[in-house]
Amino acid sequence: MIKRLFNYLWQLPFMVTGHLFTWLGPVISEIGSMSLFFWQVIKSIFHRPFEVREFIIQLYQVGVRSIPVVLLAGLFVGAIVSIQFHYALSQFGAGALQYLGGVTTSGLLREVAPVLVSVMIAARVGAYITAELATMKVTEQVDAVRCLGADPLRFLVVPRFLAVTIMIFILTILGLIIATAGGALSAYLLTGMGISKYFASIRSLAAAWALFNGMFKSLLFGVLLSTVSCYKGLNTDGGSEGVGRAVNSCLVTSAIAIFLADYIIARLASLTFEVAESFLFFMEI
Amino acid sequence: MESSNIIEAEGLRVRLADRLVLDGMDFSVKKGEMVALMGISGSGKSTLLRAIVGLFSMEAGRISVAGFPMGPSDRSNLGRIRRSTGMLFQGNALFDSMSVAGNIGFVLQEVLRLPSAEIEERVNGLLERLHLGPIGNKFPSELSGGMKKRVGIARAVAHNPEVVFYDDPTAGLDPITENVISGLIAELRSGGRQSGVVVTNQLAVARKTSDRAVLVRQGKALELGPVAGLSASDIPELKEKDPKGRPASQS
Amino acid sequence: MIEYDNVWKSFGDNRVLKGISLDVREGETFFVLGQTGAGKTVMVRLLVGLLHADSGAVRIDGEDITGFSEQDFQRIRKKCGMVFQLPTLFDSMTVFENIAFGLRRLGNLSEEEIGERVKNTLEDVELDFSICLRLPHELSFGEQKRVGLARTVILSPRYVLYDEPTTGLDPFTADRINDLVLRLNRKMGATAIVVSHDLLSMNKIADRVGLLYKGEFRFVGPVKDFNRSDDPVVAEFRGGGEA
Amino acid sequence: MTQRVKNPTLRVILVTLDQVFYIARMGISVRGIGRVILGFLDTLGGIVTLLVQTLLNLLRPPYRFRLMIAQAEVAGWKSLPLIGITLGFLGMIVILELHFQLSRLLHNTSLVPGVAGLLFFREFGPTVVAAMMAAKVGAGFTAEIGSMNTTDQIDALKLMGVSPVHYLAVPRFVGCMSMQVCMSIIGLFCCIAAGYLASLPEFNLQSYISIMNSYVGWPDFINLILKAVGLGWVVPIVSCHYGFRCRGGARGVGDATTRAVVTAILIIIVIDFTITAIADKLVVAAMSFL
Repeated sequence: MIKRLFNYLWQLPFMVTGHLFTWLGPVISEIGSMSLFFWQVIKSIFHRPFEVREFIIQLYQVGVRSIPVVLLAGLFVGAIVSIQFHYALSQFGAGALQYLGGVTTSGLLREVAPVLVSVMIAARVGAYITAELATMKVTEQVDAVRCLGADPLRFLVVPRFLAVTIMIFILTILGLIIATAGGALSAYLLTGMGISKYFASIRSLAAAWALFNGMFKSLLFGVLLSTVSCYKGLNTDGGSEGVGRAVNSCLVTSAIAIFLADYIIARLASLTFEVAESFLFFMEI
Repeated sequence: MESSNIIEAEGLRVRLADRLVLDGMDFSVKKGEMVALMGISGSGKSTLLRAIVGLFSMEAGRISVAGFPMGPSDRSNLGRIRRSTGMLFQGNALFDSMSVAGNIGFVLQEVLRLPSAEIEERVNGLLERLHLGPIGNKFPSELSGGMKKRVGIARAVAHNPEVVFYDDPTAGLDPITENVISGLIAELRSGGRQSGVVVTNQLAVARKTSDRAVLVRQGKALELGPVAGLSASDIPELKEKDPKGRPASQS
Repeated sequence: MIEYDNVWKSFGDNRVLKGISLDVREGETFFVLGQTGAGKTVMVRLLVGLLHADSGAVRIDGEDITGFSEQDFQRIRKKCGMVFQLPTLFDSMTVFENIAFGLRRLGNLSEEEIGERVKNTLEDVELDFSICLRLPHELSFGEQKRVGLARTVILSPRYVLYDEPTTGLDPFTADRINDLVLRLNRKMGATAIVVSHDLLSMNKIADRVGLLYKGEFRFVGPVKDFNRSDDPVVAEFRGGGEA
Repeated sequence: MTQRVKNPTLRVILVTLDQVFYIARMGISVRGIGRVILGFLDTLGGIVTLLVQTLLNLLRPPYRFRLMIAQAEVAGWKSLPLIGITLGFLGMIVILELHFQLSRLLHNTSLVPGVAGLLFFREFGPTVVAAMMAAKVGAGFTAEIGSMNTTDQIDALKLMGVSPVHYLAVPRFVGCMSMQVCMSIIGLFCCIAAGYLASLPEFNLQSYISIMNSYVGWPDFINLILKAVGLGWVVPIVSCHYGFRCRGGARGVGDATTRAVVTAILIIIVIDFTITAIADKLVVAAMSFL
């Protein structure tokens, strides 16, 4: 018995690395094929003719119909973030509380709004596009498009790709405004902090740099999200359960992609900020 | 209701998404008899089948299956009716997360809770009876169309119900497999004790599997009489006219 | 003129086509019969580049298309129209947009011309013009099938490929589809390959028949010979009785 | 009007815009808004009835432990990589952000792990884990039950005398609920560990842990468990609800899955808000009770 146990323990590291590679292998190959897909989509954007009709309909489907979802989610999350920061700042004593508005808005601006809106859009839009394209693939409509002389990339993917990227940018701004309002409202209702006091501290902290940072982040999420959802949609196999699986893996991949990209940008932002600060310091501004 | 009828439906009215699918339908099946329900798609034949086992609720009328009455308001006998009937769905409806043995033995294990030895014995008996061979631990996705259909039949008759319903058993099958399946259905009832209803619009299948045929048109039932004497001309909408004037179906 | 020359195709270890060779003559309606999953659909999909043969040659008008790229197939698809088993209409588009889809891709027609051709094609498939503004899910299955037919036929291709046109239809609607296929092929003078396991439509519209059995052609010849052939497999497929 | 416009692209834009407004107008009309509200109430009602049905069926024998464990494995083990990765990155992001905020605000970043710990325990642990579970596990349940629905398997279950709620919903409810609590705790540790990595140059392990301990206490841990349980029922119930009601065909399954995930995340956010808003009072009550 001991020998068997020892034998098992001896193999364990190899098994783990084996598992890691069997799990890592397909992931890397997927990232590769996704970036290839992304490059093909970018190339076919500039091919004549551009599908204006599909693009407008997708703008409506993707953007306009996601507004209620973004409003509802933004309002509540803004409130949650301001309550949590209130609790956290109260640990520092009363002095810090006056910065509640600034800290919450800045947190929302840089981090919470882009990520939240992107996760909501990933669920509401990304999964919808994957489901729609997967359904079309399973019911042979994608083959029909090719047989009728159109290129599926240009006809199906490009309109959706551009619609998602543009709409995520606009919806993030909308989400930000609603979240700030939610934060101010909950600060006023639950902790009795005056609205004007709440907004006073925003101007000093939420510099334009943070606004740019948040917007750039939402654009990047938009590109990531549309690539993943279109890729997963067109690469489906199997019948109706294939559609379900495609939607599932689209959500998972987009979630991981959003958080990974968010971390990279946060890391870059903190680096560049230090550089900018030392530069400003040097210039005595 | 005389006891000789295993299924008795009077003045049945079923409404689906505000369309009156069954309108005053009368339909009955005698003990040990096999009836073919024919009609073009959308005439209501599948709806009648599902109404009898309570998948669709009735607006009016009365049903009695295997002696258990059921009406629009009282569905108390639903459990008893379902235990004495078996259904083969058009798409087989096999549980793809379960093996073939798991599918066939599902009722025996989950509802009747029989000892596993007896379940295994009955499942293997059914596999042989339907010439399926030892595919007990295979999964539905690995089987061909014909084999899936036969596993569906095995599952429907596993708890040897008094009445078996076949919803378009030969849909989408090629002529050879269609023949095999109709043969199996005929062979299964040779015991005489089992009665049933076969929904189909293929004349050949009706001839091979049933004694009597009933035509369904706009939610009403029209008696067509014994299958033997039936020919294509009796069913206007199923008229399979052949340009060269030869009798339509060969078999 | 379509030629298959010793074509092989397999998915993993499932060998679907084992070196089939076949000539389809100009203006002819060739019927491919076989059990479900015997590789009939694969044969047809090779012609329009939805699938690629493992080995052997497939020639359309003498041009071998096995090595073709996606762009080359765009040219082939202009003269090879395909009608799918499922209606495969685009759910988000009206019937008019669906039918006009192929024409719009040609790019050189004005709105009026497209409207005119859609109107004529709708008459060909016995659908009246009022159906144009409705969405696919509002139509019956029979109507959807006919719109699918119209969408391919409007481009008046020289070769039309039908993938199980009558499967899943009750005999009445199937009969109307067979009539349409017969009349359209004659009207366009197109060469048609019909893939199906429906014996009735074979008797009605086929000039010549090929029975695909376990990846090889068990019988190729006119319908009359098929109905009289005493080959056991052919007999079994015909449902046993003498025609 | 659009016929007179000569430029083809412009005309296509106008025609499509007209079509889009037509679709939108249907939404904005009173009947449209009515339909949306009714739809919302119908969904809410459906979810609550399914929750009650599941709770009632929970106690009914036969208890299918084998199925519960199978579902727990799907909800727990299979979603571990997703939870680990997302929560890990989240931890690092929070530390970086707080470092940036506090350095500019209070000019002393010594308390960053403390505040981060508070946020991990009270907010990012349970809520983000619940959202990720909705994305991975919820979508999976809906897709699975949805495709069973389209192939009549649910009707087959009913005909064989087994209630779908009892055979499908109960094991998923138990498996997912229990796994959500475990995942919240595992996610929490991922956050803390990754946070430590991100704060390395400034803090060593010893100081990182001690500062975090000084701010985080037992009430925050209770808050975490409270939220995990409070949010735990949402994913299985909402996804089973949409799975049972899924329309036919591949499109039906796709639509049901996307709506299930969106509804689940929205409900998670709303419940999280209610718990957070009244958390202090709850925790104080819980503490006095212990």
